[in-house]
Amino acid sequence: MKLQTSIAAAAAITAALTGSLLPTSASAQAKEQFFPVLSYRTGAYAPNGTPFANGYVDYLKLINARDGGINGVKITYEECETGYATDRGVECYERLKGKGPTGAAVFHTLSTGITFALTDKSFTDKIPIITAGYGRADSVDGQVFKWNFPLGGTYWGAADMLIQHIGKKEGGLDKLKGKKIALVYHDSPYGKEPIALLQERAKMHGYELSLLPVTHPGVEQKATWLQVRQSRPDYLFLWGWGVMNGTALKEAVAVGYPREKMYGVWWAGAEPDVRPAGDGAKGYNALTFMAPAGQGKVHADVMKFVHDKGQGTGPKAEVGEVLYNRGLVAAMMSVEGVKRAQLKYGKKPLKGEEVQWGLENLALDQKALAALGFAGFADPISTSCVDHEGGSRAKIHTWDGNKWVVGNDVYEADQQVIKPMIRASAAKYAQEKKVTPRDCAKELASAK
Amino acid sequence: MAARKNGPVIALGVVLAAGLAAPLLTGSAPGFYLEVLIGGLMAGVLYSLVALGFVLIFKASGVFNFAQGAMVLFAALALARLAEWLPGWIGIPAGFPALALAFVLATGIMIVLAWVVERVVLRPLVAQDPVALLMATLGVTFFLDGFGQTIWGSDVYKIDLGISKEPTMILQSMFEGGILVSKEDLVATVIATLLVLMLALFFQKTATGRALRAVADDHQAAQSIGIPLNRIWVIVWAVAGFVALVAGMVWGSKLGVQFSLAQLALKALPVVILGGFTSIPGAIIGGLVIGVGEKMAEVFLGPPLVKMWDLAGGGIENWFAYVLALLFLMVRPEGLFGEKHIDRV
Amino acid sequence: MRQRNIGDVILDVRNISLAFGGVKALQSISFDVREHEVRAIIGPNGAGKSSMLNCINGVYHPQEGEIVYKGEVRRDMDTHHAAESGIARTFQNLALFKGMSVLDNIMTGRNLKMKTGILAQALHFGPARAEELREREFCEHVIDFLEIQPYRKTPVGRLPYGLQKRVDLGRALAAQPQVLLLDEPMAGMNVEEKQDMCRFVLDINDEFGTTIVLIEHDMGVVMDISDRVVVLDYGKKIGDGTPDEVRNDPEVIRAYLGAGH
Amino acid sequence: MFYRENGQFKASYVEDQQILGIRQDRWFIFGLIAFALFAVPYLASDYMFRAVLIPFLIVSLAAIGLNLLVGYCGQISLGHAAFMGIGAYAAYNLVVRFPQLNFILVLVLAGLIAALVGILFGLPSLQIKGLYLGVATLAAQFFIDWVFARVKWFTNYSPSGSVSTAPIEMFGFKFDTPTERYLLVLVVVIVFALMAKNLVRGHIGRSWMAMRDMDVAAEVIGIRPMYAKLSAFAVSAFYAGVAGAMWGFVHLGSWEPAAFSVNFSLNLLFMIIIGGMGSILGSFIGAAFIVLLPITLNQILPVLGGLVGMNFGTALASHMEFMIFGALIIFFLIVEPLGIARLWAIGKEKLRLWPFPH
Repeated sequence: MKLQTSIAAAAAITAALTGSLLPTSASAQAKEQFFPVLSYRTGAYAPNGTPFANGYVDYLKLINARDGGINGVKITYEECETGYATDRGVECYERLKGKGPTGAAVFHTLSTGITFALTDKSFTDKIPIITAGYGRADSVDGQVFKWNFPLGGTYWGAADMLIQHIGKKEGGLDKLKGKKIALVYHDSPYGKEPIALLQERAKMHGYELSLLPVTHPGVEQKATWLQVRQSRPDYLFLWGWGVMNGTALKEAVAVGYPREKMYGVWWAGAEPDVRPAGDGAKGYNALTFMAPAGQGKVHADVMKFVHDKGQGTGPKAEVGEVLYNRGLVAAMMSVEGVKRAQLKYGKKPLKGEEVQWGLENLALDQKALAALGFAGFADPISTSCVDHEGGSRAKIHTWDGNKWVVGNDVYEADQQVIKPMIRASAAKYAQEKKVTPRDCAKELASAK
Repeated sequence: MAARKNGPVIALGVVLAAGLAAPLLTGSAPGFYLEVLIGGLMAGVLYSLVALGFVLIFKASGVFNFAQGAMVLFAALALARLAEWLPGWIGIPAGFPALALAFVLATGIMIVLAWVVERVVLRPLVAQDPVALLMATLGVTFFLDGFGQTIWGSDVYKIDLGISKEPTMILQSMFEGGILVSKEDLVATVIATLLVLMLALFFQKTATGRALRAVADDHQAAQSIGIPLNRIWVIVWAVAGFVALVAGMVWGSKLGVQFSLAQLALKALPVVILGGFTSIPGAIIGGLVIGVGEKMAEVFLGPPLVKMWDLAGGGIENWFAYVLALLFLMVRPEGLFGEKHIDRV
Repeated sequence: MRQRNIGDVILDVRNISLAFGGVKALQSISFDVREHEVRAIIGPNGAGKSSMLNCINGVYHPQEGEIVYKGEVRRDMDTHHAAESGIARTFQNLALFKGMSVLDNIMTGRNLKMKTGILAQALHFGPARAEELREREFCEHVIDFLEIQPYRKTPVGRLPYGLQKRVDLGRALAAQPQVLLLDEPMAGMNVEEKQDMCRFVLDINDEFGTTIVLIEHDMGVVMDISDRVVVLDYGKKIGDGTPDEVRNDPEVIRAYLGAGH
Repeated sequence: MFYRENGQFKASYVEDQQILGIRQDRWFIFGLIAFALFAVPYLASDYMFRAVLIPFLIVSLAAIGLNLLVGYCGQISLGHAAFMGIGAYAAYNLVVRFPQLNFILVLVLAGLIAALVGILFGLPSLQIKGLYLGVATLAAQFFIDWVFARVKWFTNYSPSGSVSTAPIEMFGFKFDTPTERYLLVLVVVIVFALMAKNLVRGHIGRSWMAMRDMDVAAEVIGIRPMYAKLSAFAVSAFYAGVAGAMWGFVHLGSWEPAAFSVNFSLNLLFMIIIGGMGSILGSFIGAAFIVLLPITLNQILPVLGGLVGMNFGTALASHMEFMIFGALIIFFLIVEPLGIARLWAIGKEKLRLWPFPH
């Protein structure tokens, strides 16, 4: 008995050791660009993580199936399950960054916590990190954060737009004076990011901001909503993720807080968030940046080249859903980054360092997007050494009980407010981490 | 012994009572105060449901079953998914009939689970020290979490008991704005009460129930009744499984069935500490105390704390229950209703 | 009867009463113990013998009475003070440290004598190292004395009962006690083992001059080795004196006949 | 055949008290350490360092700490990750507020601060035992989590509540490549592991084990329960604190309170169960097991799945990971409650006598 077990144990351990050695053996085929995929299909955030990952992977498959890769460079990819946990994310990053002939092209962390951890490593590893619509707001400053690309929006931008929206409803930002705004947020770096800006704005417009954190995973919110019922804020911003959103809406119903006055960030504005609440979610609003729900040319292609060939990653039904589309757009950004870089470095597998240049010189206008089949699903993006965000615009959409209805007004983050904050925060980071900022002017000059 | 210990207990009680009364005295709207109280009680009912499972198993087998939470998740998943699939399989009308059948099947599944646990885990570990058994149930927890999601899926699933989610107002006449009560919570309370009554009957009236009580007292006695110990364990784990199913149903219908259900079970620990490991009424009262206590603390104690020390938000309910339990342990280790045990040389 | 210089009273127990809830375990028991003597406490089961020892070294705290030890009068003992001032004991139902080796069990007996701090021990150098060696040497003497050299490194759990009893004794001896309380040292032993144990007890008494208070059922043994005997019955003292006196005490005889002897 | 102690006579107690009584063992361990120090830096890949070796070493240190408390002193703790958190945040604040401090000194101070908190939360152990104490330590876990999430001072008012550390510098030397960091951690861990071993074979260790095995008897021979238990909590928390500081600075680089959650605490517990209660070696084995198992499973399972022609998504893989994990815990509790270290010992005994049955 004992002997058997010792053998079993030994076997298990050796297996473990060999296993952990696997990733060191990188495949050495030429003409392949490796895309790492950090995803979470399990745990409390699986309902949101899964459709995003499916969209991301489907697009990569599409590029191979339809265009035969990026200018002939085949795409390879590998998924790694982070479970939204930072330490797991770091392990995945370390595992995947070296794969493929040229190493990982670009990472989407899909978690603000993981973003924070990887940002530190990016300086030595020289692999860009795209955090499309999440991540750390101050990483817009490309002079300090050379490797971060919060493309298309940050949480400071998001919060800013929400304030603008309700300001508009009230008939002018000055009308916000004395109004009560509550922020119900996921108690993590993700949820805490917007606070800085909301407080800044509060100083400007004199509204009263109350902070209501919800602990991971966010299924226990009774007390939070009792407080909401007590203070009856004029507006409520929801900064949740995963099950937290659905629960929040249910509790809102339970305490009779009007959904019309609830505004979610773009990560609290997808189908999985409203469905659990059923009819209760009717009237609930959320930001939606470049990719609302719906079908377009790219979806048709996905159907034609991926799903109809039985290559679909997820169920057909989810193609066109909000988070799925976000996945598509995210993948598109990675691919376009590589494309752009290929113009400079040639049509071959590229290093992360080279992709960084591509991402820093993205110029996707409406025409280009339309050509890619993303007309109406993505906003123009043009990045630069100084600005790694490349434009931050969004709309508000409202859940009518069975679909998202997108409003007409387009909002744009007010850089007057945000830029100084970004500079300050980035400077603090640079000083803390002893990073010497780049001099963009000089780099441009030398490039010419 | 007892005499020396009652002093602090009373003191603690007084402090809690004072804390309970404080908001009213400091002039919060009585209507809202009542709402918080009710809200706390409702949350407490849910805690009690899980705590019940703990107590049942601890009473009969002396095992501190960490897996109770995982069992709740597993049962809820089974119920939700079966209710979803059955119509497709055997063409039984969706909605209540499917749900009812699913409930029966899920019960069966929990019984099988109990049997497996007894066979695979408990029997080999019989007469190990309690900590080892606790670890074993931790193992069971992990296994169930993985297994459950593998066969039932890891998305959010609905259990629709067909209760409207819209709140109702009562006592409008007495308080302005009235007092808001959620029908769901009321139903949950009713179900919990029924369950407790069922258990009470089971333990008082049936032979098996009496046998279980005997085991709780001492194992030889149980032997003499003529029911083999390990069958008793299967039974008690099955009962606990059933309790988990009910808890899962109530919770699932409220919050949606999802992985994170398992986490709420941690809340049941302070409950059983408070109520005493071996007392069913203790589990219920403990649950209510914790529920009310933490909601009160969060709503009325949180904001002032945040102001005082400029904290980044409240959220003291995360630890309140545990610290309360800890204080209680220091003054009365055996809990409110638990039997006290003095170890001799 | 061996001739030794019995000193004057070292331990004096005065009308000790102890009760658990309603149960009266001891009712105003008084007796004294002289230096260097072998004092036996006998009585049928449940007579309160072990409770008596537990009071003497502070495991139990009697409700009434006082304990005079080395001239110091105390309401009751506490275990640490007892150990520090030279009272050691063995246990009726072996209370060895199951997870530790014979050597370590005996070394724990020296813990009181070992003073070096955590850091010094962690680094295991200088004073800590020297101390460890010094005490180890002492314990080796105990081990030789009890003739258990071969089992030094064996986990006590694996030893036969008789040997475990010796280790238990060794642990107590390692503390170099002035008063040694033995709780049924020969319970459950066969004749040879009992003879060995008797020899050890007497040797300890002779060589180290240790005062010994022992509880024993085996009348033969008690009468052979003890200088004076206390007889307890249902928590009351019914006899006290030399073996011969006790042997002929009618009360004692009745108690024992009553107890079915 | 070659594993024999014949002809290795112990002439003095000094020799007899050596940590590794048998020469072959000594060679083996010295060889291992030499290998780790001089060979591994040239053999291992970036991934091995950053994702496997460094976390493994740091976690081993934490496991040793927990083992001192649970395995040696018999006091259960379900909240040990919180003490790691204390260490991590203590180190962070020390570095932020006194940038000139030497990193090793920071580690030690962080450990000491954790030790103080450990003593505080160890106080209940004087009153309550076993599961009850477990709950008390859980209270510590949740309370400490909350404090770091809420009290802005601890995170130096970082808006996101997540702290990120400055690069590690000592004597003007920068530890930034994985290899350098690995060596740093390795040395620290070896030193502390050795100290732990010394402690448990000294009288303080014996007093802990005495409390564990038979507390009444321990008291009777003059061991103060309060001193024994609290010292165990202090030392244990110290180790956790040092480990936590390294986890934050060397492994993560930046973290939020969730990095030291209750799940981490439970994992530490599993490590010492699987590795071996009351065994320093066991702590290492257990740590290796828990660190490597998930990584290995979710890399190997898809491969295996491919072999049998079924598609193993990452989701299924990590579900399987949960199941196998749980199953293994039960397996070890049933088959060998003393963990792999015990199996190792048994194996050695067999080997010593081989080819004779006993």
